[in-house]
Amino acid sequence: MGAIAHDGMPREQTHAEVTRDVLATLGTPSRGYYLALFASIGMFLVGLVTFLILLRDGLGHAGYNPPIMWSVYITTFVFWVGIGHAGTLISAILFLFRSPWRTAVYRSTEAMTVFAVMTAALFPIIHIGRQWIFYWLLPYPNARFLWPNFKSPLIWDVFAISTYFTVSATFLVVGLVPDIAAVRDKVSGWRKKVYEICSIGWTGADHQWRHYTRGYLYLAALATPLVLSVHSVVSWDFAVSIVPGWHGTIFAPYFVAGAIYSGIGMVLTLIIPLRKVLKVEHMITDYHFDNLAKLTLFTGSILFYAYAMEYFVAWYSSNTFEQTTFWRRAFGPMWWGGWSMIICNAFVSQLLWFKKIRTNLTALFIISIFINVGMWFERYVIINSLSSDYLPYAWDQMNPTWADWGILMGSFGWFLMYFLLFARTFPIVAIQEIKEMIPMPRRKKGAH
Amino acid sequence: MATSVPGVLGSFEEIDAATDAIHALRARGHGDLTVYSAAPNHELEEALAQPRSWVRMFTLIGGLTGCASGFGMTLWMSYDWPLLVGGKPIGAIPPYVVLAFELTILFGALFTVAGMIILSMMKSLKGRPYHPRFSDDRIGVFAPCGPQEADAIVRLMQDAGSVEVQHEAA
Amino acid sequence: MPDERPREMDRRRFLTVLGVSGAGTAVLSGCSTDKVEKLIPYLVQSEDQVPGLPTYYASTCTECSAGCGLHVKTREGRAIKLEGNPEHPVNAGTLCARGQAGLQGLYNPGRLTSPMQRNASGGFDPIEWDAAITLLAQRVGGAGAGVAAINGYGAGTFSSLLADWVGALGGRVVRWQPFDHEPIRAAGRQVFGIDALPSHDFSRARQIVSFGADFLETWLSPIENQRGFAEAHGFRNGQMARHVFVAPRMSLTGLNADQWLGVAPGSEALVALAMANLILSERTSAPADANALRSSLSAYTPEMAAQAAGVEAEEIRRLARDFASAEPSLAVAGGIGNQHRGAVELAAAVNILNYVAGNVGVTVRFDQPIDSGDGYGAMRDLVGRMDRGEVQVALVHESNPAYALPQSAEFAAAFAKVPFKVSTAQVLDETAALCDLLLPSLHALERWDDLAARVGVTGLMQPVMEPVFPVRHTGDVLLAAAKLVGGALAGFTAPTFEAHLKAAWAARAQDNADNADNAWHDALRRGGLYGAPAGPAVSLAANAAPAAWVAPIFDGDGAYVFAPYPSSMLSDGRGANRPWLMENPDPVTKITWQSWVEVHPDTAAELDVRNGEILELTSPHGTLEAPVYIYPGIRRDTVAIPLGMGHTEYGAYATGRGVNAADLIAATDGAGFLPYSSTRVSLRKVGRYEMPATTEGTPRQLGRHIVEAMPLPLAARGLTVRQAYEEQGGAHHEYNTEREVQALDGWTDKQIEMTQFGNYANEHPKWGLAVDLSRCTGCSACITACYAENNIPVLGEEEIFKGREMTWIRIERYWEGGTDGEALEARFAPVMCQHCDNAPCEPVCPVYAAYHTPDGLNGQVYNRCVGTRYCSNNCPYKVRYFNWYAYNKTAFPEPLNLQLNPDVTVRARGVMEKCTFCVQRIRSAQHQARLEDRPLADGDVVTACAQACPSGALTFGNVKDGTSRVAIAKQDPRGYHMLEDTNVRPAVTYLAKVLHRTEA
Amino acid sequence: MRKLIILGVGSALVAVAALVVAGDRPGITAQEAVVRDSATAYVLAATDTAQLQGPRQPIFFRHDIHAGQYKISCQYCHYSVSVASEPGIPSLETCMTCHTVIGGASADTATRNEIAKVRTAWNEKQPVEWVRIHTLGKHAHFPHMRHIKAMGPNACATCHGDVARMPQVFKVNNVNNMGWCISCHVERNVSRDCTVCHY
Repeated sequence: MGAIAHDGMPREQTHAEVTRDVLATLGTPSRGYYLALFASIGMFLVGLVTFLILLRDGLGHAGYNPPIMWSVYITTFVFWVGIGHAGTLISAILFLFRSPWRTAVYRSTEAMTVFAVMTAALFPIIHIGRQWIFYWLLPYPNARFLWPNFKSPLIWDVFAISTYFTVSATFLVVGLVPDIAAVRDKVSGWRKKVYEICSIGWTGADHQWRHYTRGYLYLAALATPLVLSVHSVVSWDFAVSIVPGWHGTIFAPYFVAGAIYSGIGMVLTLIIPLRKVLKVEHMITDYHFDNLAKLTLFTGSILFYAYAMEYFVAWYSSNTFEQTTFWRRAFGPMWWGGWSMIICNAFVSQLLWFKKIRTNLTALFIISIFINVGMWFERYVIINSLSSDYLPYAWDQMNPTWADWGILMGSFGWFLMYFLLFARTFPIVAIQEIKEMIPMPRRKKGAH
Repeated sequence: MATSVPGVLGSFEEIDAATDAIHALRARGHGDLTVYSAAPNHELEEALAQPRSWVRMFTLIGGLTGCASGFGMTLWMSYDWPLLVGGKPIGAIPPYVVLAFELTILFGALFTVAGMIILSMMKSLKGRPYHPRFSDDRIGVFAPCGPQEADAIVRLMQDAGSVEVQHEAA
Repeated sequence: MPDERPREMDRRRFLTVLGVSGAGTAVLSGCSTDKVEKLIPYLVQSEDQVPGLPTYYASTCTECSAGCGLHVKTREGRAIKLEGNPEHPVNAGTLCARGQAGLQGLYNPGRLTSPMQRNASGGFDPIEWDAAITLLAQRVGGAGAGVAAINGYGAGTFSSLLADWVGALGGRVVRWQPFDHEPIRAAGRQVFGIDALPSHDFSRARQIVSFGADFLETWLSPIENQRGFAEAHGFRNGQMARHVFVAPRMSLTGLNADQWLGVAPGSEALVALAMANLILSERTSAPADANALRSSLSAYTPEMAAQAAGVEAEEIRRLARDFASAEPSLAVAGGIGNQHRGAVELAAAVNILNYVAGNVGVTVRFDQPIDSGDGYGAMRDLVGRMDRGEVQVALVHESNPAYALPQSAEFAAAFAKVPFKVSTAQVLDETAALCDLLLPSLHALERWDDLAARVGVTGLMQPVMEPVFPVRHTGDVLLAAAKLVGGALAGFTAPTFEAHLKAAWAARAQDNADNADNAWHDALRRGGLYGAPAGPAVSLAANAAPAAWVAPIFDGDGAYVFAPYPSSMLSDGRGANRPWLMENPDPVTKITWQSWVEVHPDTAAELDVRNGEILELTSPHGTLEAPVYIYPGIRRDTVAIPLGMGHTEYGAYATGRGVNAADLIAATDGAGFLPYSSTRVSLRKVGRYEMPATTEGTPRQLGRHIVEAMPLPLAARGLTVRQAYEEQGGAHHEYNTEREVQALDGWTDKQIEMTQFGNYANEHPKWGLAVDLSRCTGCSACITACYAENNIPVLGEEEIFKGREMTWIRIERYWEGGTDGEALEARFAPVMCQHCDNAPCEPVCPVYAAYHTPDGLNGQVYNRCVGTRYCSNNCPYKVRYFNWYAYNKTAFPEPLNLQLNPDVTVRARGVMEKCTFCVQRIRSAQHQARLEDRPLADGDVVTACAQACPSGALTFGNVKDGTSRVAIAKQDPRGYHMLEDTNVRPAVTYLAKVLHRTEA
Repeated sequence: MRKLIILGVGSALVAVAALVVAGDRPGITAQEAVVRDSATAYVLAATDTAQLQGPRQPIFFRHDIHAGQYKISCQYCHYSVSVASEPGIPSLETCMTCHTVIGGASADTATRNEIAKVRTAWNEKQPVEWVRIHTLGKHAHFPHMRHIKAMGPNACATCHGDVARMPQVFKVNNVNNMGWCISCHVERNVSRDCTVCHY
């Protein structure tokens, strides 16, 4: 189906059709779906086993070569936190901006946010030396009369991430309730029971809508500064330190832009196949991808600028430590990482100036993969600044091992697993918001 | 459909039909209507002309609580066992702003949701009839009334253009 | 969490009150206290052991022939640390890495636990001691004159007992150590007619020229040399001695020289003679009898020497003049590193040089000759006799010829012809493995013994603890056997060696006309007898004139001269089973756990090899492979491999690691000594890479001013480092203006003021450390001290390869110059936690595991640490070390765990650790002061590293106390903070190295 | 709806509780336990130890008799407590200084048997393996002498309870609880700097 008017609404769709089409996505899945699901569960198990081995022997298995005390785990942590941001941007910020095209995609991106943050939240636990006492990072009353150190960026992280998870999860659930009710009224048997519970007695009565719409608005209003803060805090994990290559004042905006950029990359990677599998091509259309691509282009260009600035500042500071770090970033032993980050992020995104590419899904999909890879490398390269800081005598190179890749793989498995299960269980397209945009039929034609 | 609240439930396919019915009913002095719809709709809101939701108060209070507890917790805990790190003051405000901010958002959001739920629960729908199609493509208007005026309201609904009217006897 | 206290058997043996904390292996998390633990009291409380307090016993180090004095620190009946004996004239309270690692000989997991007899199948069966001794007695009794013994132990009561014992049977003992320095003795005979090893007083020398003598590593008496060298060469009152190193390869000693003359192998003697010639011809004040040498020396002109050595004649002239003008000066020669066939000539030439310069009797002294063995010649005779089947019973004591002699000496073959071979080795080494009967002896710390390292200095040893294993003192074995043999040995009536020793000392006391008992106890307390006998007047012998010089021959036709040199850690190989020494990086190459072949960059370019590429070295006598280490401190025509590796036996830590460089060399007898570096080798690259595990990242400072150095004249003018830098045309670069700096300081003070709460409000000391880089030689004794004091685990090659070393203090070694004609210089700096006031590691720790203590320490609370490792990321000095695995479970196999210091927590897996300024020492000093109701005095607290440092480069103390040595040291204009611009305000102050260049 | 709220709040509470418990060590045991024990019959056989608090020891050594009845000062046996970090467990020799003579002849057979055990151990040179009662996490260093110096020679009871009234010693205070140390240090306003105990 095509014929898209530019407020993005498939005209010929009636409320009934919307309900039907969306509910169709919850029908018996295809073989492709199961394949994907089992694949992701397999990947997750790989990660699980790796983690258990780490738990038994210690972190030594991973590719830590001091002075590199953080490597792939923190890289992946930041990567996943970043992924989350696009979701909140689309669901909350664009909601405040009343941009119509978000409605069709925001549910899936919001879900992606929640699962991405769930994935990220695992890493602080995985990567610490004594995983079994991770809870010492929380301020809870204990027999030692000890409290955590709130001056530590890592504690900021704990709060930022947990807040971000709670809020975006709430946001997702709240958005879901009316749709669940819609499903509830269509299905039968035990599934009805389940949805009945999940719909917490939603009927769509006028006063419910009254509080709902206001509440939803405020949630969006709160989520907007939150999403900006979270990746700023994550960036301060690095920027607060004195490590050359980390100690940058542009880190906060630079990271936020990067986060959204990578997030949209992931959105594209997920939605493009998903809309085929779930047969909602007529709801998520070129129009949406065009807009997503524009957003990508925008954030990608911000990154381009940030990269340029980093190098410029390093040169301009005439600070030998900074200069060495960035020289090595481009021409050192890890040059390939440095360049793949610049090419994948700064340059590839510039292709999106062309509408042809923006609306060509195959091209978009490939670009989105580039973005994912590039953004992962960006964090990897930034963390690799550790390899060459103040005392040359202590320098060493990072070289990841099976333990690193195992956990990385596991994190993807864990994420995809949840996403796939979600897509199958709950409406992946927001029924009520689409209906809100489709004018209901009138008796007196033309009147109103 | 056995129910304890007697009244008339009309279901509409067209939005203007529903609004006409609501106007008519309110003209007849039926304040306590329940209107079901699959999506929020401004015309319905206007027709019902109900006051602004109080959710915003919850949000405000939550935010303030969060901010206060954020600063309170960090400062108190720092001085409870003073430990010097990096030559910084024991209770350093700048880093604590981050935590205060995060807690502001957290509490704000949680209070908001709580607000939505509590406010929605304050008006009970117990015993009012409901039809699954209201979550699909129909608008439902339920006017509670005694048996004597039921017929009048049924007629009113039909005139307004209801596709289906049913009288819920006690 | 499991705690690895020693097994039941151990605790029974030590009957320690603290059986539980006995192993001192305090482990993280209180969980370990839930299970039932036993308290095992002493049967009889020994009066000098108080649980929880250390007891010190004086003893003597037997790790090399220098015989340094020890204070053995024991806790609950276990020796836990070796420290220098301050009263001892040789080491004066300091101790080198090898000496400290003696403890790991005591607790070595490879130690033999009972006598062993070879069985039919060629293996060993344990037997009872009585049976073993009976067996020995039978074979010895039968052998008579056919008995021979190899004794690697120094002069002393035991050695004479053994000599008498074997002698009484008609056999003879060869007292031999691989590094016996025979050439120096021979030269002494030749030039002065004195057959002895002179002692050297480096401290007085104003000009030191070393002709290849590695006097900071293994040459004669290393610690004594180093102490003297630091005195002379360390910058004080605007002065310092100059040190020139003349040899094909720069050893650690060479890296501490102000100038290196990379002369051609074998030509060193010419340089020495040319210098002597110049001095004699230009100088009047030479000793009268020296003029006799004029004629014979006149042939050796600087030009011909320069021509042969491949250096500038002018260099030699300047060298000679400096040498003459400096009074006194000191020239030393020898050293295994370039002990070629011309070694005696070289030593003789140096003797002459010293004589004409008037140093003999001043810096070169024969009044306290250093003990040395019978030499390689005697050893060769013995091998010959064995080969001819003249030996029926061979007794090997504390010697490992099967490893130390080159393959070409065919020791093993000859030894095999001896019908009955007995070894008293504590560990099954290469020689013991060839023997028929093993009678493992007690470790020096477990036995009564003495060691006369030099005339007038006799060290005493006493058992500082119950033997770790039920083995016996070889002295006791000999006496017991004597009783069984009777006959010729009937004279040996002493019941035990202890009795024998006491009798001998009583006799000695009589000579001193002194009360024997007092003398004995006094000696026991002071660790021996330290006399200063007057030496003979030294004058030239009749035939002192140098023989007409002939270039020494080098075997083989390879393109490169092969220079095997003694590893400063493993010495002659006896250190190879001490994990502390294997993991302590070589001071020059920073390589651990491996052998390597040193190749000049140009040579490497010719061969097209990179670091870690395997080279095959082939000499007429053998072939071996080792990874390349490209080293600008060696001549193009020379390659070098350290000795001491490549054991085939000798315990798990040593076996199968690296290669034995001795396998390449000729066993030919160079007039009574083994010419180590008299072989040529050809190189071939194998095309394999095996990067050795090194602790070094990038060896260049990249202009970061990490290890500062300033020329002597500027230092003498009292300039600060930055002033000196600008004086030499360095760019004047201010990161902060004066006002900014003031503002910064004011701000910091304000910040600190805002922390005056709780514990911080009260008055506290502030601990600090000063490191004098002009004294530090990079010898790495501090590293071993830190290992021993702080229970630092040894990780092994694989972990080190990943850069995961745990040494809390490391010696950073940076190269300066060495490229395009520039002279190569090394900069050493010990880097430990700097205990910064604005420590970057502290605020980033989420749980306050890293925080600042009221007394200015950068505290690290292991049991609070969750292991986020951010602190390490944020540490500009990278001095924080992480427990990637449960090293506490793997690094201290029985009985090594008995060495652990009970005052220091053993860190479990997943926590960060780092230098604590030996906080345990600070606390116990504070406890003691509190008990005695007195304030802490300067010197009450000394960190392990500062205590061990033979150069006295480290000074620790309370900075707030203006009179403390550290506070004064910090006033020195040379003082600077590493990475000062980061404004972390370290508590460690470095005093810049001072360069005594000629042009300056 | 309510279901959800209850679920959420409930699980949150459980989580917090779990953390707190995990963070804490078992609390301090009741003081009056001492009193009850001191009230028990004077004559006790080794067989009676089962009813007494605290682990059963290889020899039924009566602190209540030695320290209580005969008023032998703690430091007579725990000889190093005032000079070293370790209190010192008496060597058998210390026991035998008295028990070579005192055989408990006047006392009941139960007591005589116990003294006999001491003598046998001495004759066979077999040290007695006492069951340890107070143990500190090995990452914490407790200098006994500092505390004796500060609080006087008879301060033992502060942590160990009134041992002089215990026929069989038992743990009165969980000395392995950091809170126990800290509260006292705060009370007496002495340093609670971490590296005072942890290094």
